Parts: sequence; structure tokens; C-alpha cells
Amino acid sequence: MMPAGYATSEGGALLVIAVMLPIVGMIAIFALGLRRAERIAFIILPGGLFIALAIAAEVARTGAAVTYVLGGWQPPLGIALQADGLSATLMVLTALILCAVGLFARGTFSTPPDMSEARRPMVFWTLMLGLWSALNTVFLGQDLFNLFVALELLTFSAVPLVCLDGRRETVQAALRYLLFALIGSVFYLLGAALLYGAYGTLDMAGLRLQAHYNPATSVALGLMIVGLMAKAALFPLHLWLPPAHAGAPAAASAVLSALVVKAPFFLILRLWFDVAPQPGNQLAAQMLAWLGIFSIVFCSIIALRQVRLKLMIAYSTVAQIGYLFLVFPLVMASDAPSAWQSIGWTGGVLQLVSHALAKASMFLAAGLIAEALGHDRIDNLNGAVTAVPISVAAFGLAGLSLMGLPPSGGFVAKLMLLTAATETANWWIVAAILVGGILAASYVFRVLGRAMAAPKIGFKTLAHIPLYRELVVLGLAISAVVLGFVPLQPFAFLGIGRVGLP
Amino acid sequence: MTLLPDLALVLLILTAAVWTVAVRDRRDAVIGFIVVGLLLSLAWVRLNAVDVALTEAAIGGGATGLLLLRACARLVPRPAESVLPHPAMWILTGLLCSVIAAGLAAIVVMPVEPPATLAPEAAANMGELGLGNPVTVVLLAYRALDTLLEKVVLVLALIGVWTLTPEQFWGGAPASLRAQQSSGALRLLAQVLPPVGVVIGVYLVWNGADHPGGTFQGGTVLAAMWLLVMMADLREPPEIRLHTLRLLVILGPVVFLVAGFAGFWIANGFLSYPPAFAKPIIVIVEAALALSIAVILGMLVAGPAARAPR
Amino acid sequence: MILVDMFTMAAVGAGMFFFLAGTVGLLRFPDTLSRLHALTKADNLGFGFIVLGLLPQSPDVLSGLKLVVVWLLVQLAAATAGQLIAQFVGLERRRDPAA
Amino acid sequence: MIGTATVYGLCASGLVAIGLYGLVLHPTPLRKVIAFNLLGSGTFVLFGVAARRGGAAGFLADPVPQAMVITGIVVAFASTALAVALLLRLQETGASSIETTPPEQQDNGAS
Repeated sequence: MMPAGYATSEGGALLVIAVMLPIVGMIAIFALGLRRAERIAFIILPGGLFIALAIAAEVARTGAAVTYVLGGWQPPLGIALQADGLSATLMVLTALILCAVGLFARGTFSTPPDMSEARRPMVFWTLMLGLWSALNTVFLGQDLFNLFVALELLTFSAVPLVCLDGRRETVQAALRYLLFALIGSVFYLLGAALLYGAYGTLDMAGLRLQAHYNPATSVALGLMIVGLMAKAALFPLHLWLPPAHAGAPAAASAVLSALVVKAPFFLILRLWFDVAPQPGNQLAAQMLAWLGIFSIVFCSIIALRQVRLKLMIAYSTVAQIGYLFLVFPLVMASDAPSAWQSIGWTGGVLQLVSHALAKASMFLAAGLIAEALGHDRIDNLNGAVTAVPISVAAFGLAGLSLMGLPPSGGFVAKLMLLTAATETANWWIVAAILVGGILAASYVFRVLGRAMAAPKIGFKTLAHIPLYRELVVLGLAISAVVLGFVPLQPFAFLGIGRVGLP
Repeated sequence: MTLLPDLALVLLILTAAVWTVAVRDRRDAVIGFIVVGLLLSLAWVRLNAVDVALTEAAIGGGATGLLLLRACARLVPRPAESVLPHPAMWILTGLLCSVIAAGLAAIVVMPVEPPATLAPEAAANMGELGLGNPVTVVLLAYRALDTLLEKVVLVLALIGVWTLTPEQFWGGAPASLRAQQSSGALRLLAQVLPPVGVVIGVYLVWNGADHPGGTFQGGTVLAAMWLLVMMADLREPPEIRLHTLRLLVILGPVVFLVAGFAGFWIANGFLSYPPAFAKPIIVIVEAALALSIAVILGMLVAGPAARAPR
Repeated sequence: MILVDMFTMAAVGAGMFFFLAGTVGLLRFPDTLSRLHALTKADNLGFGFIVLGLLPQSPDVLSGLKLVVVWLLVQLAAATAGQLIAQFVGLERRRDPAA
Repeated sequence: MIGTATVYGLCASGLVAIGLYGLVLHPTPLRKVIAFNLLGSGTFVLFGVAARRGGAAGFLADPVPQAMVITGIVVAFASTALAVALLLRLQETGASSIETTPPEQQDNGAS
């Protein structure tokens, strides 16, 4: 009856610090109302990055998951945090992107010197740190209720970021986002209630040992996955995402699109491979993949028709998330010894990481273009290349990854998914990946074509953009590209600490 | 036969819930919701969950009800709210909801044997801590991380509400809570009740260590007293830039965090308590949390700042 | 002992009667003020009798004291709520005498 | 044989269905928020049923799901507060319903 116990491992305390450090920073900013909120944030940001790297190093060194049992209370009564290869990777990714976005945002969200506290900086930095803690908890949590609290933490950090500038349509977008997120949470919680009623535990390892197919398990997992789908904006539950991500300030959009929507997907992945009785349900896997296909094709086409750059990028996010959901049938049909040794699984994770880097870069680039030109209407982008050349270049490089063209992380990811799909004869998926690539190329080149065009007569740059901000954007885009050169070997890291299938 | 009162209660709850959703006027809907909340606290007593019953009555019915009533008062009146949607739409939705309800019902009528429970584990470890109320032990020891993070959720919710402050009012005070018509009776209540209410709030927190009650219930009662005073126009809501206010908001989370980190030195790690001091530590943390909850709930009801700082 | 139990039954029974009467009044009376009248009757007499009936049953002085406190608080709240509702009705009537 | 817990389990299912129906169909945000609270209450009662069935070792009910419900109720209150603040702000800035889509988003309404 009792699942295999957790034991606090060496370096386990790092996990606690990863979750608590941003909270300490958030509380400090909130309470002290210091002259400059960003100063505290810039102490926490490198600290958090260091912790994430230390955790990854510990996982790599020991070749096993790093674990911490809170208060010494053994799950399922207590709560454990655990970092395996995948969660360590995602934590490092999160830390990198947040640090980049922090650098980028320093200019826009600094407290004016004549004020003791201004609304936008105070809110932006506290929420950003809250969001970090939430993401780390999602990646580390092993208990489904603890993960519910983490998801709520994420929602409460993300929703106000959307309406930071207080315009009517952003408030509207935030409200819609909140309602979708709340429906998602309730469905998740309903599933958790059913699982508790059936097994008396919400600990993932415990559930993995006990769970078997019965009505309660199927309904519970179904409800939880549907709830998480609403939070991850999978078609047809994506309607909230484009206005929300397009309405937020560029720095917030980057984090929302790159990281926040990945958290619920990560949980679906965990429910599917770490909790659900194996082998998973073939029909459900096909359904998820079909919704992914619809996301890719449908939202890419809508992205192509957008007038405003940020809305286009937001639709592209929905499309790119679609790729992630192709993983389920691909992994199930593969004959690899375990799920995470299959090429489909690695391709999916790589898609997640490369999209995060590319999309963060794209949103930030769009923000700089809008700052320089004073608008973000795609048809009037002429001359952007003279105003912010580095940002346009970054947009193009990030675009490579979205299209899946070599050399880029997106290329390797999509190639892996494509290989897995051909091997398992999932021809619809093959078609979707190819069509999605062509559509992505069209919308990226549409923007680039405009941005590269000669400026109209009387063209004026509205604002001067400091070089370091453009370099941050370029750095993110380059990392998305460099991911394509990483040899396949380190991907074994993603499998560290994952339990073999029974 | 013994099920008769339960069946009647459930019937009442469901009727009130249907009314809440179906009624045209939104104020009626809010009142319906408050009724559901109060009936639900009875249901929680029947489910042997007195702690939850207190929380549901205080927060589910009380605080949420106040919040919604205030929203009603501030929203511009609309002639009728329930615009009948397209028949296809409500038939489809109705069908979907019925399927989900039927699925849940089918699962609850087939309980697993023996019942899945963590009660024996919870009981086995209680002795170490010296507390009598198992729910408090779960909240502040076994699953203290959830409780800590949930306090952070409350702080973030407050920041989220404050985000909606118009730029020129940042740092100022929320809109006054006073009723349109000043009332002598309300003012009298706001003078007589708070001393009693504060005693009850403190009692609930103190008593929560060993008996039903605890931080949330006590904190909500404290918040209710504060809101009453504000509604009777005896006090204005404080300016959101005030240091005292900010410090009160974070007092609970900070004390909790300090207790958590202290565990690295005085016990076996984060959020673990040395057995000899477990009870005093938990009671101190609870007291700090209750104070913060009271302030946060009050400010959440008061809403974003609506006046420029003085 | 029997005498005490009989007292409890009688008092609680009376309380229930007043609650029933108050509820019927609340549902059947035509306007807000008379409904309010019915409601306060139920609160005062019904609840008062029930507390009175339960008092001899309390195991110790503290529980009895709690019962009395509960009764006092309910009286206070009911009186204030009654006042507020009546005031609101007065306000409406002044604004729109037809209602 | 139907027990007390089962009766409340059915109550929970009913609340979930009623709340979900209102949440999906009501056009105005305030009514959606109320419906969300009903839906949430139903979910909590489901935990309560599991708790009541799990009473053992001298406890009348399993305290773990009860503690989860208390956490959940507080979170639901926080959600309601944020939603109410958003919808009041929305009114201040000039819209009366979240269903009115601004012109530039008209084409996503179709998707």
C-alpha cells in the first residue's frame, strides 16, 4: 500500500530555496516599498539562476533525481519536491528567460527617481517573482494538491500582468483569461478529489503504483487533462490566449508565452506518463494529437491574417503549443524501451525549450519594434530594419526556429517529431508538421518582408532603443538557434531520475 | 429514515443553487448564493467537518457574499440579466453538464472498500506535535508548504486587485465602504460588536490548535469586524501605500517563512518543528497568519485605490 | 431529570412553532414591512425559546454561557438587519410612493 | 445501501452541473463568477465526501482532504475578489459585458 518512500538527498535544500527565494524577493518589494523595486529583483534574479544551475549540476553529478521531503513528513501525508533531468532543464530554462526578460525590462519598469513607489514597477517585479516561484513549484511538485496551489499561484501572478497598462481591452482580456484559468483549476481539482476518493493519496509516485483502469481513474484523469488544456490554450480552448498575450507589455508577453502556458502542458505530460496506468489510452492520445493538429493548422492560418504584430505572435504561440500535443501518440506507438528514450518524447521536450527561447525573443523584438515605431501594425513596419536592425535580425532568427528550418532548435525538434511520426505511420501528424512549417514561414516572412522594406518618406524613429536591450533579444534568438547544434548526447540528461515503467 | 434530514438539506441546497443560476436579477442571484453558502456549512457539519463548516460560513458565504453584494451595488443596473441563449447552446451545455454530473454521481455511489484514507497516518504522527486538532496539524505541519504558498496566493491576489488602480490614484485609499444612507442602527452595531468579535476571532485562532477553528476562521471574523466598522463609516479604508498596512499584510507569510527556515537549524529542515516547541511555534505562526488574513480579506473587499493619496 | 427534559421539549417546541409561523408569514404576507414583522417574531421568540430550552441541557457553565452569548449576538444582528431593511423600505417609499 | 456520504456526493455532482451550466451560459461576468463559486463548492463537497468516508483511527473523518478544502475555499475567495475587481474596472473603462469583442479581434471570435 505505501509507495516507495522519498528521501531527502544531498543538495535537496536547493529545491526549497528555488521555490522560496523569489517569494522572499516578492515580499521584500511589497513590504518595503523601497525607492526601487527593480533593485531587489536584480539581487534575486542572478541568485535564482545560480540555484537552478546548481540543481541541474547536482542532477548531472549524481545521475539521480534531487529530492526534498518537507518537514520530514513522508508523502502521501506530507509533501516532497523532486528535480529530475526534465524539471532541472525546465528550471534552468525558466531562470535564463526570466533573467533575460529582467534585463530587457529594466528600462521600462524602473521606478521614476522622484517617486518612492510607482504602480507599474512595483506590480511588474512582484508578479514576475511570484510567477517564478509558481513555475519552480510546478516543475518540482510531486503532490497533485500541491501542484494545484502552484497552478493558482501561477494564475494570480499571470493574470494581473495582462492588464498592467489598464486599457479597456487588456482588462477584458485579463478577465477572460482569469475565467478560463478558473474553469481549468476547478476541473483539475475535481479530478484530484476523485483520485483521492479512490486511492487515498495525491502523491504521484503513490498513484503510479496503485492506479489502474476503472471509471474513477479515467474520469479523474480526463477532467484534469481537460482543465489543464484550458490553461495551456489547446484548441478549442485557446480563445483567451491571443488577446491576453498580445495585450500585456512585451516583457510580460514574453514570459507568458514562453513559460506560463508550458506549465500546464508539463503537468499533462506528468499525468500521462507518471500517473496514468500504463499503457495510456490510445484513443485519448489520438484525440490530444488531433486537437494539436487543429491548433497548428487553424491558428497558423489566423496568425497569417492578423493586422497587428503582437496578435500574430500570440496566435503563433497557440499553433506552436499544438506541436507539443503530438507527442502522446508518437511516444505510445514507439518501440523504445521507455517513453523518454523514444525520439518523439525528446522531440517534444526540445520543441518546448526551443519555442520558449524563440517566442520570448520574438515578443521582446516586437516590443522594441513597437517602441521604436510607435505602433505594431504589420503593414506599416517599413523601415523597422533601419530603426532596430538587431531586433529585426533576432525576429528572423527566432522565426527560423518556429518554421523548423535548419539550423535551429526548432528544426531538430520538428525533425524528431517528423521522424517519430513517419516511423509510427501517423501520416496526419506528418502532414500537420509540414503544413505548419509552411504556414509559419509565411507569417514570419510576411513580417520580415515589411520590416526590411525601405522606409516611407518622412519615416522617423520615435524612441532610441539602448543597445543592451537589443542584444538581450538577439541573445535569446541565438540560443534558440544554437539548440540545433547541441549533440544528441546531453538529451540523456532529460531521462535522469525518471522511473522506469512497470 | 436517518437519511431524511440529509436528503432534505441536499434538496434545499440544490434548489437554492438552481435558483441562483436561473433567477433574472443579479442581486437575487447573490442572495441565492449566500443562502447556498449557509446551507453548505450545515452540510459540512453533517460531513463531520466542523472546521470546514466554520470556514465555509465565514468565507464561502460571508466574505464572498459581501464582495458580490458590493459588486452588485457598484455595477450599473441592467434591466434583465439572463438573456436566453440560443436553444442549441443551452441544450448542448445542459447535456454536457448532465453527463459530467452523471459521471460524478456514478463514481460516488460506488465507494471503494476499504475506504481510501490518510487518517491513520495523520493520527500516528499527531503525538509528536502536541496539538489536538488534526486539521490544524495537516495545515501547519504535514502540508505546511500548501498553506504557506496559499498565503502567497492571497498576497498576489491583493497585488492583482491593486494593479487595477488608475495611475493617478496609486498609493491612495480604496473607495469608501459606507452605505448610501447612514444608519444609526448600523453605527451602533459597529460600536458594540467589534470588541466581542475580536474576542471571538482570537478565541477561534487560539482554540484552533486543539479544537475546531483556526487561522482562517478567526482571521475572517477579525476581517468582518473591520469591514463592519468601515461600512458604518466609523473608519475609512487605509491608503494602500501605508507602511503599517504593508507590514501587516506580510506579517503572516514572513513569520511562517522564518519558522520554516529556522527548521534548518533547530529541527530537521524546512518547515519542520522541534517536538518540544512545535505547539508554541505553530500557535505563533497561526496568530500572525490570522492577522494578515484579516487585513488581506478586508483590503480585497475594499478593492483598488479610488482616491489620490493625501 | 425528566422535568428538565420536559421543559426543554416544551420550550424547543414553542420555538419551532414560532419559527414555523414566522416562515409562513415571511412567505405569505403581502409587503416587506409585514414580512419583516413576521421574521423578527421568529428570530426573537423562536430563537429565544430554543436557547432557553437548551440551557438546562448544557453540560457545564461555559457552554451555557456560550449559548447566551449566541442568543445576544443574534438579537443584535437581527435588530440591526431589521432596522436597515425598514430604513431601506422607507427610502424606497419616499422615492416612489406607488411602491 | 446509501449512506450519508453518498447523499452529499450526489449533492456535489448536482452543484457541479448547476455551476458549470451557469458558468458556460451566463453572458455577464458577475453571474459567471457566482456560478464558478457554486462549481467550486461542489468540488469541495466531493473532497468532504472522501473525507467522511475515510474516517478512521479515532477521527470522524480524514483530516487531510478537509485541510485541502479549507485551502481551496480561501483560494476561491481570492479568485472571486480578483474577478470582481476586474469586472468593476471593466465597467469603469466603458464596457458592460465581456462578450463584446473589440474590432481588431473580431476575426478570432469566429475561430
